[in-house]
Amino acid sequence: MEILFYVFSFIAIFSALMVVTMRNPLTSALYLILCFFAIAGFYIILNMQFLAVMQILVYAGAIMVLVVLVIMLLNLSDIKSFKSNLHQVFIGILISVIMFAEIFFYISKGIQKKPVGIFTHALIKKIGNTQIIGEFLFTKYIFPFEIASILLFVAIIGAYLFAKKKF
Amino acid sequence: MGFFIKYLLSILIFFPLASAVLLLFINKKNEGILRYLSTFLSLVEFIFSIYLFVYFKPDTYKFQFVEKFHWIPSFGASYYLGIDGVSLFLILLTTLLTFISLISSYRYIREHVKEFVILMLLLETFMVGTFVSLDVLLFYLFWEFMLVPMYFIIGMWGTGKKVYAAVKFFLYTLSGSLMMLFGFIYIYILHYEQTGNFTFNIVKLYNTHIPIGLQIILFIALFLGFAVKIPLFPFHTWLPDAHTEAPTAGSVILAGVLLKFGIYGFFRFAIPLLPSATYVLAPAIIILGVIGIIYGAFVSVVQKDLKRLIAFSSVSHMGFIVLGLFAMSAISVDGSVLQLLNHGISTGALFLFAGMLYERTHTRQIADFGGIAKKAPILTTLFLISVLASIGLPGLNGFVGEFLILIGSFHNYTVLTIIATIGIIFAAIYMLRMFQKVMFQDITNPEMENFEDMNLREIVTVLPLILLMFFIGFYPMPFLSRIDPTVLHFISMVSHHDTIYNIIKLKTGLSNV
Amino acid sequence: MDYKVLITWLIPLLPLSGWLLWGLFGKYFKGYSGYFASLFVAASFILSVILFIIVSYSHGFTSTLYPWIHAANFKVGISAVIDRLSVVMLVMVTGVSTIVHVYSIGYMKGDKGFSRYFSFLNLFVFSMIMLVISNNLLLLYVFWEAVGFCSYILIGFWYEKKSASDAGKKAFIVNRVGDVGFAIGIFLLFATTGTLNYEAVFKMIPMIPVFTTTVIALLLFVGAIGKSAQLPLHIWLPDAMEGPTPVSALIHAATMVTAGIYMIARFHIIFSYSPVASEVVLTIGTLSAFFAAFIALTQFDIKRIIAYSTISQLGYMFMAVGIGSYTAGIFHLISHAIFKGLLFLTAGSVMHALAGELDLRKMGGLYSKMKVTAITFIVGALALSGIPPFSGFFSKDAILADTYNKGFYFAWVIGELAAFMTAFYIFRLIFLAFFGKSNLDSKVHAHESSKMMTIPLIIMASLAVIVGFLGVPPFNTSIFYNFLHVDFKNAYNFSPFVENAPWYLLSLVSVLAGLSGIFAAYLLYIRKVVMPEWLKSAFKPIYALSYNKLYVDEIYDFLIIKPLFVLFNFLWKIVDVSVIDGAVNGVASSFAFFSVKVKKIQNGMLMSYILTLSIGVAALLFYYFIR
Amino acid sequence: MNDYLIVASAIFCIGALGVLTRKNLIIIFMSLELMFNAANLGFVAVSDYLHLINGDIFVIFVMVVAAAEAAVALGIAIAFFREKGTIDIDKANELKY
Repeated sequence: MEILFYVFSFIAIFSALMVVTMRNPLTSALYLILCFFAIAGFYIILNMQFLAVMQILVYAGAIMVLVVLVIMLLNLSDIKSFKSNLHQVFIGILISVIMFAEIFFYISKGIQKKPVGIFTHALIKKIGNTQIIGEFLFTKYIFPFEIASILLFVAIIGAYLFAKKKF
Repeated sequence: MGFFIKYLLSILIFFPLASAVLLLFINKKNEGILRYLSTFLSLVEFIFSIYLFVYFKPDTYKFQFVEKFHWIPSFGASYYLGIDGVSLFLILLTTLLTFISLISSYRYIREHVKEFVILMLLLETFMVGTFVSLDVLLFYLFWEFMLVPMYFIIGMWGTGKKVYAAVKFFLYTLSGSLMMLFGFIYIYILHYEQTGNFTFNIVKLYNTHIPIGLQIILFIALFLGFAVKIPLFPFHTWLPDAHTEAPTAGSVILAGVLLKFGIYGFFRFAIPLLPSATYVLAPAIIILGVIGIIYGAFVSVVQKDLKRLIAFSSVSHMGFIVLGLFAMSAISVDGSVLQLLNHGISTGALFLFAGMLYERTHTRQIADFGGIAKKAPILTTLFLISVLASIGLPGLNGFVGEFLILIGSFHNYTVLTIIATIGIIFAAIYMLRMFQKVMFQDITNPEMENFEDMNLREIVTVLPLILLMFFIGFYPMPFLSRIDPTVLHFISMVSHHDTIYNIIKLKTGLSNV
Repeated sequence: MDYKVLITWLIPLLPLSGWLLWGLFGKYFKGYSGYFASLFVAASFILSVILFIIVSYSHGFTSTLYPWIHAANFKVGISAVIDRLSVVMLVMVTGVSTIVHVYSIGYMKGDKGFSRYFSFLNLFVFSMIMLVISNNLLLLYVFWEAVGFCSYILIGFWYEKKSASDAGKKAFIVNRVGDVGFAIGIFLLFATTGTLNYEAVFKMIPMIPVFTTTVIALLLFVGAIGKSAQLPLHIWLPDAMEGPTPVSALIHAATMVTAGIYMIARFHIIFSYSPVASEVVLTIGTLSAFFAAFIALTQFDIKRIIAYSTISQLGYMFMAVGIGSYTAGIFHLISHAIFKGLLFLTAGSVMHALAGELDLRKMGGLYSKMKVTAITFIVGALALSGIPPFSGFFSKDAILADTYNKGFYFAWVIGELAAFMTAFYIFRLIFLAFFGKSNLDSKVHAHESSKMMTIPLIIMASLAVIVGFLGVPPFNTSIFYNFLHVDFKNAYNFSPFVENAPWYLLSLVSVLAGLSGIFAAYLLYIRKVVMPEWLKSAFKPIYALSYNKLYVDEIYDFLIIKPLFVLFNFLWKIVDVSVIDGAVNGVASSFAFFSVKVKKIQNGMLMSYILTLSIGVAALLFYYFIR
Repeated sequence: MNDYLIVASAIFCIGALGVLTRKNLIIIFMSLELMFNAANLGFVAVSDYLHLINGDIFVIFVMVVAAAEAAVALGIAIAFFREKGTIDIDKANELKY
C-alpha cells in the first residue's frame, strides 16, 4: 500500500507540474487526465471506490473530453504560448511556494484530533461505500442534491447562451 | 370603533403605506386623480390623527394607545407602539404638514407626479412610525427608512445643485445615525449583561445602569446621531443646501418634521437612557445651542437667497429648543416641546410662501423681489403673520414657546439665556429686512408687475397653519396641558441623577455657565 | 358675570373685534369702516368712563378671563387689574384714540388702505388697553411688544416708500433691543420671586436683596428706554414720523411712548426700593429732556421737531418717576398726551393743506389761510411751553417743583433750561410756519381742513386748557393728586422732601423760562433783531451738533451696524462656507482623492485580480499559522 | 493522513501556480480543475481519517459544481474567443473603473 501511495503521489505531482508547464494545451490536457487517474488511485487506496469511478467518469470522461473538444474546436494547439510576463511568473512561483510552505508547516504541526465518526474502514467495507453514499445522498442530503440538479440545469442553459452565436 | 381606537397607531402608520400601494395601481398619466386622491388620503390620515388627539387622556404621563406584539423574539425586538404628550403633537404636526405639502405641490411638481405622491406617503409612514415606536430597533428602522424618500424628493424634484444637496443630506444624517446605532447596541448589550435577557424595549432599557464614564461616550455617540438631525451648530451645513434645493413640499417636511426628530430622539432616548451624562454634557450642548442661535441669526442677516435665509433661521430656532431641552427645568422643556410644534408651523408656512413666490417668479433672490405688497395683499398679510410668528411676536405661537424656554432656562443658565435672548433682536432684523425687501418698497423688477395674488388652493394650504399660529398664541392650554404631565415625568425621571453631576462638579471645580 | 367684569373685558374686546372686522371684511365696508371703527373706540371710551366712575366711588378689582399659559409652576392668565391708575390711563387712551379716529376719517379719506388703516389702529387701541389693564408682567410684555408691532405696521403704512418701511423696521428693531432688556428683567424677576403676578411680586419685593431689585429695575427700565424713546434708544422716534400723522399723534405722542412711564408707575414698588435705579431713571430722563430739546432747536421738519419735543417731554416724566413723584409723572403724561396729540394733529392739518409738505423753510404766513389750525396749534404750543393757564404749565411745574423740593437741584436747573429751549423751538416753528413771509410752493393751494378734522382739534385744544386745572398748585393738594396718590402710597419713600420752597416762586421761574423762550424766538424770527444765519455761523460746532442730532445715528452706524455686517459676512462666507463646510467637504474630497488612487488597482487585468486574491489567501494562511 | 494532505496541498499549489502564471484561458481552467481535485483529495483523506462520510458526499457535490463550471467556463471561452480572436487572459481587461 505504501508503495502504491508513493507511486500515485509521484504520478499526480509530476503530471500536475506538466499540466501547468506544457506549452501546448492539448498536451496539458492529456497530462491532466493522467493526474486525474492518479487521484482516482488515491481514492481506491482510501476505500472509496465509488468516488474513484466517479472521478474517472466525470472528470476524465466528461470534463476533459469537453476541454479537448474545445481545444480542437478553437484550434488552439498551433497557437503558440502567449508572451508570459516574467515578473508575473516570478511572483506566481513565489506565492505558490510560500503557500505550499505555509500549508506544509500547518499540516506538519499536526492536527491531533481523534476520529469522531462511526464509519471505520471495516464498516465501510461491510456495507459497501456506494450504498453508504447513496443512502446519505438520498436522505440527509436530499435537498442539496436537488439543488445540485438545478445548478446543472442552469449551467446547461448558461453554457448554451454563452456559446450561441448572438447574445 | 373600539377596534379602531385600539389599533389607531398601527392604522396611522400603515394607512399611508396602503394608500401608496393603492396609488401604484393608477396610471401615471392621470396626474389629476393622483394628486387629488393622494391629498384626500392624507387628509383622511390627518383626520385619523385627530382621533388620537380626542381620545388622548391629558392627565397622565403613561404611554397611551399601546400596542405590543412580538417581532423578532430572539433579539428581544418587539412591535411596541405608544405615544405620550410629546409624540402626540408631533404626529399631528406630521400628518397636517404632509397634507399641506401635498396640496402645495400641485403647481410646483409637474413631472413624475406619481412617484412624488407615493414617496410623500411613504415618508409619512416612516415619520409617524418613528414617532410612535417605543422599541429601539423599530425606531431605528423607521429612522433610516425616512432618509430614502427624502433623498429622492430632494434629488429628483429639487432645483440647482439638487443632487449635491441630496447626497450631502443623506451622508450627513446617515453617518450620524450610524454612530447612534452603535450607541444603542452598546446599551442593548449592557442591558443584556445586567439582566440576562435581550430587549429593545425602551422602557426596560431606561433601567440599565451605566457607569458615568461610559455614559459620556455613549451619549456622544447618540448625540452625533441626533445633533445632525436637529441640526446643532456645527453640524448644520447640510441644512441650508438641502432646504434651498428641495422642492417646497420637501422643505416643508424637512423643516417641519424631520428636524424635530433630533430633539425627539434626545427627549425619548438619549437623555432618559443616559441621565448622568446629560447633566455633565448639558452645559457644552447648551453652549453649542446658543452659538447656533446667535450664529444662525447672524448668518441669516446677510443671506441673499430667500430659502437659505429661512434655513439659517431654522438653525437659530432649533438652538432655542436645544437650550430649553437641556436646561432641564420643567418650564423650559415644556417650552421646547411647544416650540417644536411652533417651529414646524411657522417655518413650514414660511417655506410655503417662499415656494409660492418661486412658482410665480422663478427666482429666490431677495434682491429680485420688491413691491409685491401692492400686487398681492392677501399674500402679504399672511406672509407677514408667518414672519411675525417666526420672530416670536406675542399673540402668535412662537412667543409662547420661546418665552417659556427662556424663562425656564434663566435660573440654571443665566448668562447663556441672556445671550440667547439677544438673539431675538437679530431674528427681528433678518426677518424684517427680508420682508421689507421682498414685499414692501416700490416695484423695481418689471417681472413683478404681473404678480398674482394667492388663489383659493394656496389660501387653503396656509390657512390651517395661520389659524394654528393664532390659536397657540392666544390659547396654548390644550397643548400645554397635554405636554405638561409627560414633561414633569421626564424631569422627575432624570433629575435624581443630578446628584452625581454635582459630585463631579465639586471635584472638577466646574461652575454653572 | 359681574357687570364690572363685563365692562372691563368689553373695553378691549370692542377694538379687537373691530380689528378683525375691518381687517377681514374691509372691502365690504368701503369708506364706512372709519366711522364704525370710531364708534367702536368711542364705545370703549364711554365704558372706560363708566369704569372710572365705578372705581372712583368704590375700590379696584382684578379679573381673569381665562388661564393662558400653565406650564409646570409657571402660571399666567389673561387677567386684568382695575385700579385708579389703570382707569386713568384707560380714559386717556380711549379718549385720545377716539379723537384721533375721528380725525383720521378726514385725514385718510381716499387712501386705498383706508380699512387696513383703521383695522391696525383698532388693533393698536386694543393692545394699548390691554397693556394698561394687564395684571401680570407677561401680559404686559406681550402687549408691550404688540404695541411695538402696531407701531411698526403703522409707521410703514405707506410701504411703497422705502423711507417709511425703513423707519418701521428701525422702530421695531430698536424697540426690540429695549424689549430684550425688559424680557431679561422679567426672567430675573421670575427666577427670584417665582411669580409674575403684580400683587404677588410686589409683596415679595421688600424681601429680596436691594442689588437684585436694582438689576431688575434697571432691566425693566431698558425696556422703557426703548419704548419711550429715551437716550440712547431714541433714534427710532423721529424716523417714525414717516407714518400717517394721526398715527404719530396717537402712538408716538399720546399713548405708546408713554408706556414706559406707565410701567415705572405701575412698578413703583420695585423702583422705589432701589434708589440707584431711580437715580438712573432720573439721569436718563434729564439728559433726554435736555438733549432732545437741544436737537429740536435747529430742525426744519415740523413733525420731527414735535417728535424731539416728545422725547424731551417724556424725559420730564422720567424725571418725575425717577424722584418718586409718580403722580406728577402721570399727570404730565395725561396733559402731554392731550397737548402733544393736539400739536401732531394740527401739524397733520398743515401737512394736509400743503399736500404733504413738512419743511419749515417752505411755509410761512399760514395764519391767514387756516385760522382754526393756527389757533389750536398756538394753544398746544403754549401748553407745551408751560404758560398758565394751559395744562402744560400745571403738570410740568408739578414735576419741576418736586425736583427742587426733593433736593435734585442739578436736574431742576437742566429742566428749566430745557423748558426755555422748548418754548423757543416751538415758537420758532410757529413763527416760521404761520407768520412772516410765505415761502409756499406756488403749485400748493393752502386751505383749511374739513370739519371732520378741525372739530377734533377744537376739542383737544379746549381739553388742553381744562385738564390743567385738575392739578392746580400746590400739586400735593390738587384733585388729581388726591385721586391717584392712593395707588402709590405703598411706595418706599426714598427721596423725602428736603426743601419747602413756596410753589409760586418756583412757578414763576418756570413761567419766566417759558416766556423768555417765546420772546427769544419772537426776536429772532419776527423782529429779526439778530439774523438766525449769523447765530448759525457764530456757534458753528454747536449748531452742527444740534442740526445733525448729536450724530447718534452716525455713531451707531459706524460703531455697531457696519462692524456687525462685516462680522455677519465673515461668519457666513468664511466660517460657514469655508471652515465648517470646508471641513465636511474636505473629508468627502479626501475620500475622492484616495479613491482615485485606489481605483488604479481595478485595472481590469484578471491576472492581477487573481494575484491579489492569492496574496490574500497566503496572508490569511500565514495568520492562521502564527496564531 | 498527513501525507495525503501534503500531496493534496502540493497539487493545489501547483494548480495555483498555473492559474497565476499562465495566460491561456484553457490552461488556467485546467489548473483550476487541478485545484478542485486537490481539495477533493483533502476531503476524502480527512473523512477517512475521522471515520466520517460527509467529506465523501461533499466531493460529489464538488464534482457537480465542477461539471457545471466546466460547461459555463468553456462556453465563456468560446464566446471570448469569438469576440477577441484569442484566449489570452490579458485581453480581458475591460472590467475596470
